Amino acid sequence: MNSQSRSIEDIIRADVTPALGLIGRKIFTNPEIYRAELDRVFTKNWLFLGHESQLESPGDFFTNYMGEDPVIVTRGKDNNIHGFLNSCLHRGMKVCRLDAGNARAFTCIYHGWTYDNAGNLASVPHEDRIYPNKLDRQKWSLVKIPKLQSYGGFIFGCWDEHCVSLEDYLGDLKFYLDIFIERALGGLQAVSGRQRYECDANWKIPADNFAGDDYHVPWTHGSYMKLGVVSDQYIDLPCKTVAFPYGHGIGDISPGGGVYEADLAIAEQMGPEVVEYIKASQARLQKKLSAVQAKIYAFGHGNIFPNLSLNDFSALWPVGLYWWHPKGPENMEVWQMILIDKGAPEAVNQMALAKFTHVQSAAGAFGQDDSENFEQVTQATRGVIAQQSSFNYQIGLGSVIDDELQRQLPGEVGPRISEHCQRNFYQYWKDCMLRGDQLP
Amino acid sequence: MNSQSRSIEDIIRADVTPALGLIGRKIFTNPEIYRAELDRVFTKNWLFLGHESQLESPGDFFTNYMGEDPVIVTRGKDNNIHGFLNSCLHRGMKVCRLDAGNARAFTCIYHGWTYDNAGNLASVPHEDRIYPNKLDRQKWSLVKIPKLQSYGGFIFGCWDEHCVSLEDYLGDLKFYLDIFIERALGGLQAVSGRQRYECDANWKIPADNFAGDDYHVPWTHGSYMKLGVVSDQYIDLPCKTVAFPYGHGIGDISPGGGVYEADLAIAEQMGPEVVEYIKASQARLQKKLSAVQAKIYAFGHGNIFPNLSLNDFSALWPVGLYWWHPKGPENMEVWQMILIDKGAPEAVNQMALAKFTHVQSAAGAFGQDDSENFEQVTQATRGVIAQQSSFNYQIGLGSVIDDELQRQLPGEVGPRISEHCQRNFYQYWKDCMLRGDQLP
Amino acid sequence: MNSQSRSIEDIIRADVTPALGLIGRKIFTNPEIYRAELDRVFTKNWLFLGHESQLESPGDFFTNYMGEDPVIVTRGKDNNIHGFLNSCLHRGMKVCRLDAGNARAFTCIYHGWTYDNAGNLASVPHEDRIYPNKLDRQKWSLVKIPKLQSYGGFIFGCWDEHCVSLEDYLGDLKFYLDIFIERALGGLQAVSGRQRYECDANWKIPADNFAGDDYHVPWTHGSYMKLGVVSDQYIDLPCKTVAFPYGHGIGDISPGGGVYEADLAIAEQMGPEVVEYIKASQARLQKKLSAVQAKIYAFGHGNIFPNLSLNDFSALWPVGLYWWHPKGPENMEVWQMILIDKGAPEAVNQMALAKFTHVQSAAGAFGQDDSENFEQVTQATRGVIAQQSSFNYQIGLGSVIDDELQRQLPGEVGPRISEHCQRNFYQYWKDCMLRGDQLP
Amino acid sequence: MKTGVSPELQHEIEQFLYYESSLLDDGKFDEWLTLLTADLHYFVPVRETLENTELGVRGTNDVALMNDQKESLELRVARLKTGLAHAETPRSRTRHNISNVMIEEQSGTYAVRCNIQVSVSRLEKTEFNFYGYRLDTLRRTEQGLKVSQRKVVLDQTLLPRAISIFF
Amino acid sequence: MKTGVSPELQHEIEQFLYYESSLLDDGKFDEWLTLLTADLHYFVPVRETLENTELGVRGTNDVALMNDQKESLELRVARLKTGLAHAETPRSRTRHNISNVMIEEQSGTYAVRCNIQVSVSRLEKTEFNFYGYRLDTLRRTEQGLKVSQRKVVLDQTLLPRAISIFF
Amino acid sequence: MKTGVSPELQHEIEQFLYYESSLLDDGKFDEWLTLLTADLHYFVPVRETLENTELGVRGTNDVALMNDQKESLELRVARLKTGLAHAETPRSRTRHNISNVMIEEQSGTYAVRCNIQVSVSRLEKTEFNFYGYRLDTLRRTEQGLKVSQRKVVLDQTLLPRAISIFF
Ligand code: FES
Ligand code: FES
Ligand code: FES
Ligand SMILES: [Fe+3]
Ligand SMILES: [Fe+3]
Ligand SMILES: [Fe+3]
Repeated sequence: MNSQSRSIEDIIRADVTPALGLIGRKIFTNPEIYRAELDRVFTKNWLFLGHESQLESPGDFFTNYMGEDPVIVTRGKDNNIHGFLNSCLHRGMKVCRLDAGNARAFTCIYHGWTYDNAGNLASVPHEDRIYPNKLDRQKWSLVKIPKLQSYGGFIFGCWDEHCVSLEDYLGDLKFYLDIFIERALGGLQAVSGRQRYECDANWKIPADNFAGDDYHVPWTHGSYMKLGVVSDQYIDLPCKTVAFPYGHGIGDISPGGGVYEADLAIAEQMGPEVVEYIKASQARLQKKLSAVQAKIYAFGHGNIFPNLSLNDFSALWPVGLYWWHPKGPENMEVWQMILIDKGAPEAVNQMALAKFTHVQSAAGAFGQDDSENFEQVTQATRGVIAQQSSFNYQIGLGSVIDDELQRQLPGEVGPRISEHCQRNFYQYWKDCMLRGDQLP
Repeated sequence: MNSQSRSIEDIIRADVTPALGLIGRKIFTNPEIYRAELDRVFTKNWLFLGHESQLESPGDFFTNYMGEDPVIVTRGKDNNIHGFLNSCLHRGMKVCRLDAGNARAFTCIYHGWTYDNAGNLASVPHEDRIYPNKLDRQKWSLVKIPKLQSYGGFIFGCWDEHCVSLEDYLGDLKFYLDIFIERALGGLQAVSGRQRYECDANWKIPADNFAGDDYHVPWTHGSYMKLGVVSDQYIDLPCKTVAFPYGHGIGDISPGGGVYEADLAIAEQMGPEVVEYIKASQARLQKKLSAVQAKIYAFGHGNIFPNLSLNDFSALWPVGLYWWHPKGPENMEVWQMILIDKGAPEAVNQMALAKFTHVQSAAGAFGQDDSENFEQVTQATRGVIAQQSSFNYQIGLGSVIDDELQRQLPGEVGPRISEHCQRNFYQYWKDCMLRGDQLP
Repeated sequence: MNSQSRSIEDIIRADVTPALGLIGRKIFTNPEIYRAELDRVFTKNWLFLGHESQLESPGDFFTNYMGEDPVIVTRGKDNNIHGFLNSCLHRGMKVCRLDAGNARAFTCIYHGWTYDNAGNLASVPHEDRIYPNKLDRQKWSLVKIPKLQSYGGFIFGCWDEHCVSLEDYLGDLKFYLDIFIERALGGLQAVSGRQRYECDANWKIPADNFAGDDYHVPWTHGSYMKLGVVSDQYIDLPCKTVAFPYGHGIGDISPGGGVYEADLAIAEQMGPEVVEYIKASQARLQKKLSAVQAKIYAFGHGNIFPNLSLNDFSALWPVGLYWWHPKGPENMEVWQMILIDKGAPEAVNQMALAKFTHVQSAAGAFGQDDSENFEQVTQATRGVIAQQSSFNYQIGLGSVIDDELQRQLPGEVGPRISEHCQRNFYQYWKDCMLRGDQLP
Repeated sequence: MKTGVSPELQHEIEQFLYYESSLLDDGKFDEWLTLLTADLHYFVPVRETLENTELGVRGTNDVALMNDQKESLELRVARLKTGLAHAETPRSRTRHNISNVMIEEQSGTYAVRCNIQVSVSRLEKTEFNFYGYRLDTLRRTEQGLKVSQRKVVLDQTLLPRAISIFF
Repeated sequence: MKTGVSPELQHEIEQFLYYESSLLDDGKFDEWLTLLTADLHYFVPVRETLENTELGVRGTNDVALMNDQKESLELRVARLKTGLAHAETPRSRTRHNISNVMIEEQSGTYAVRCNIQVSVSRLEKTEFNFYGYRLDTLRRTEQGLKVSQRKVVLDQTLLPRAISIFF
Repeated sequence: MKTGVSPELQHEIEQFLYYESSLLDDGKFDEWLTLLTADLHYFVPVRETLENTELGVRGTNDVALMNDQKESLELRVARLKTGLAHAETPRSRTRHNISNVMIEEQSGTYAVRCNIQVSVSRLEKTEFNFYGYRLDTLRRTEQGLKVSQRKVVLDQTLLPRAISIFF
């Protein structure tokens, strides 16, 4: 008898069986699996860093995390976007301790090494007299994020130089992302400030929830349904969930329309300027994208693997972005930001901000109640007996999707209530964990 | 040279040698041993859950822990007692977040799966349209505690379907348990409310203390001896400690009598009703049990393996019950409840409640000072050098017990001051840890 | 693919390459390496415990830590100094819960075992009647620190009976230690009280800093340079750093003099008594030690491997002593005490106390800013990507030291700005970690 | 240093603040709402570590934690009363500790600054604290004092939990 | 909102509460006992998460943390003074922070509600807090104000440690 | 029990203490210095667990955390303003909660005892608290009340972090 008989690979192989709709619980609490995830998932896939509108002028920067690695993202004096590890190459000090700002250079407070805002080591105090063997400054510049690409203003980075391109990584998901990217008449603009709060949950629980869990809304968010803030027809709306390669998934997609019409109804109560705006948004979608996309009109919600969740309920809401930053197997930090349409009337953007604080924010109804789930799921999953049973993701296994609809919509379409996006999420997660360095 | 050369089994085999009275210290702090304990000890032995009097009416329930697994215990609408894991079989959410209450069903707040109060999956929202392959509701009912039995109103559960019966597990200990179970004229009644507090100690330290450590009382509880609350003859009283198969142990047993006489003396000061009560209790013991048991009259204190400790000092005290809930190798939660005799005069029960808060409670003198020991023992046991020496449990090794007494008293009888109950505790613990799945 | 493919020895062998000036980052956060350090570093080397002047009278004692093991150091009734593990040999309780005091004996509060102030088990309650097989009291005395020696009043202990003598361990470092030990006209006296604060950093970060990092002063402590508290010529002063066997290192050494002259200038402003004192100190050094030592006059700062740092800036400052007590891979407690010259004028000692609180103390400028570095270095070093790069300790690699100077000064002399002391620290650390039980 | 107000007014306003917070701690949210004016603005900004601003307090046009009018606070209370606001069902146990109350009278209204420490414990175990200060504007109405503006500046950039309570 | 008492009385009672708690923090337990009436009832209920009762405060006939009369508090103090009450030898360092004091006069006695935060640090390291509120009844006697009833409602269902202090 | 001072004086002094601590929390250190007399003594002793002294508070001739005169506090403030005091650049977010204020008038000066809880949050995450009490001497000057002596007794023997703030 051996006390540690199974490798984490054996556990994952045996317990994570998306095809059966069964996901073993150990992957949510095992510390060794967590440490492996930080490597095999978080350094091998594209991670969202922020939005280009956060970096308007040369020198603008913000800090963030990739897995548990702190990074800085800047607009350099060359006007290009740069990203690098926030750790001095000399002896490891964080070179920037701010959340955001503007800087020509980052001077390490430990010994004064100075890096320009593209991460290059610019000066080393007393360099000439202390390195008889010479210091190769290029070699000791801040560790660059080797792959850094944007899609529609969304900046992503990947530590794996051999990864697929961001465009390929997003793949068919772009069809849906384009909806809110292109709908914005004046382009999307990050609202200043990011929210952060602790949540004692494994990061995959919220990621899988956003990836396609429309099923939870009437129960978890029952309070707002009872009050009429969420339609009591919600679950019966003809919406779809869609899964994509590389683990992405989305929900709340309305190929049959309806979101635009709802916006218009509200707009009419808000006055002609808003009506105009909504109509112009629709017109723009029709012009820039396809009729199908224009009809869908809003993205709904989704998760870009691994840990960026998004929602875009309509043109009267902000685009909500959520990082589930891993901080241990049973802990995460939720970081949130929002985007609004620079071209929207002031009244629309004020409404969007207000809706955000009531629904999506750390103090919003959805934020609160989802957190309660994420934490208590993690709590009830830690025990020896709990870990002998599997989570059940069998909803929609065996369901058949209308061919016509599948033809129209890129990605693997599923019913309103389905767990196929979650199965897709865990299948790709499993691939990452077992293929290791051949990925993605 | 290998940094992790010894398996936990090797450590346990070499370091845990109850026959020599030596118990190595690693078993109190090693995280891997702790994780193995949760499996090999806590899922293979009978664990105390609560008292039947907490569940008077159909629908009554309370929650508790078995190891680190949260459970619910209910009186179902069938009037039977049920126990199950407090984790939704869908995606793991805690289905009940209360300490106690009355419920016809438990509805999971994540997606609304509803379980009846026997743990059966009763309804799944939209079940028909979301499981083309059908959901076997029976299979996805809450995980039942497969063995659930009561002895004298004390509800125990065991996760191992092949375990011995509760009666066999308790064995000769029942002879002593019967004393307070049968002495209660009106039957035992749980007093509402459970106390809980954190204690940074390994759970085995208090368990072994209660199993038979009469030796610590004059020192640890010296303040009450100095004040005359505890007799200064305590350690010289002709009491015994008794050990049992499956790791149980008890102390403070007075086969020569004396506890009854002391109760009577107090009762005389309290008035005729109390004298009557004490005499009736004695008479009842004589009628229902044996003369030996009647003479013993009160249980003293003890530990039912693994982590239920009890005390019953006399008919004027409540029965005190303590769970040492493991929360990591160096942390536990102490949960406490008490039972009183439904048939006792009000004055007796008021006295029992008062005694509890002064002695046994989280704010009681014994509770405070024992906690200080449990924590500081754990603190001083963590270091590399500390772990090179063993705890010494040699008291009474080689002592001889009067044959006559041993004939009268079930179990393995030892002197007042002895560590044989602790040796017995660790021997069975070792058996559990090394035999693994063949147990108990 | 295996999730734990490299042993910690492989990691250390490959990643810790002081000869190249490269130290991999895993050794600062890996929990397994940390646990091995507690054994291979902290139980195999001499650790500083305190100063003899803390133990003036028989019975005086203080408590401290050696690695994570709590210890007591006493002056016994035999007037000798004793040291032992602060854990009862019976069942592990801490026998002393005070920071310092005077005691004839230590009585364990759990069961009353009593040890005299030399650590010998003096009495066991009821010993005769409870150990039929007899208890060998000698064997169950508190675990003695087997090697306990003093140098110049500094008490060190080592758990390894086969270690080199303290004199040999300190070796050439004594040449420099003697400077402040002998300079004190009335001998060194510990000031009552120790400061303690938490710092979320690996213990090696501050140890390597004190071992010879003069380079950080102008940047980290730039505020005091800007205000003129630290000379703006600091980095250009003709000072040296010196490394020693067994990992020790020091900095700020002025073989060309200057510190004495600076003291004298300040003394002249303080009055004749202080001038007298400074001159007498210098005279004493010339008489008791060598001309070179008298010229150096003050120790500067340094680290005695593993975790005792010291500073002695001049005769107008206190001798500052810092323990970096390990409390996990990413956590430590900083403990500080100071020594003053019993023979100094009151004005000098008041000045020394004041300087301490402004510079070195937990509330001192250096204490604050160094802590910020130590914590943020640790923070930025935890991630997967961070751990793929190494800390750079290449300063002074290839530098040549004046032969004449090297002849005058014991130890391996390096330039003012150099990382050779740190390389020396990690080389010896590596030796300890890889040689294991053959050490030192 | 500003002179502040009379001891009598200080006493009255402190009592008002204590009463108000006791309603929150006792879960009497409907009664609490009656202490807020119809034109209330209730604002909880995001706090960050920023350069050029030592305090790092974001504004009303930035991402906010809460930015409510009376109606929207009523909606939040209505939500709690549905029995389906799971983050607060069962209710968290809160304690609003108010200290360092400083008052300035401004043409019939009172500008009140106080420190707050709100400790929250929830379910079996979770226990956490929000630290910060509040800037309130109180107005005397026919029904007595009411809050017409509240700005809650939390000190933490990383909140210990999602916010399911009022400050 | 209840009107409360005069600023003078508020001041007097607050000072009494501060003085009383300073005796506890300073370890002057005998002097503390003199501030309690002979018929004192001192009650610290258990708190749980229960349905049908949002506050989950148990009663005097339920399991209680403390449920003392004057005599039994005297016994607790006597115990501390034996030098053998190991959980408090050496003494814990406590700090009783009293806030949000609200007073109602009731036919010669004062019903006082206040928030408490009692921080405790002990030996080398342990540091924890008790949060909650107190309901006191004060009575004016010939020796001045005294406490005749105290109910301490802690917010935590899981206490951070065994209770070896007074509230 | 000592009688304390009048409600008016209590009010004045409390307001002074609140104002003073708001300057610290707002980072207005120069203004804060104007509230200290030229002959100020500012002392933060070390606290330990010692026998024969239940409180374990060390004296001014022992190792002290801070032991400052006005000039040396000015140096500390000057340091903060260099922009190079890295432990406070960016600034920590502090909150000084003052409670249990007790005052005694002594021949023209005021001896003030209060409890303090100073919560500090810093950068992304670190959050910690200092607990203890303060003994201040206040003196009335031409520019109003000023602090002439302050002793800060922290309860913790192990501080949660190096001290980069004022109490
Ligand atoms: S660590 Fe950045 S300059 Fe040395
Ligand atoms: S987790 Fe319980 S219904 Fe989904
Ligand atoms: S543990 Fe020290 S006497 Fe028993
Ligand atoms: Fe949700
Ligand atoms: Fe005990
Ligand atoms: Fe430094």
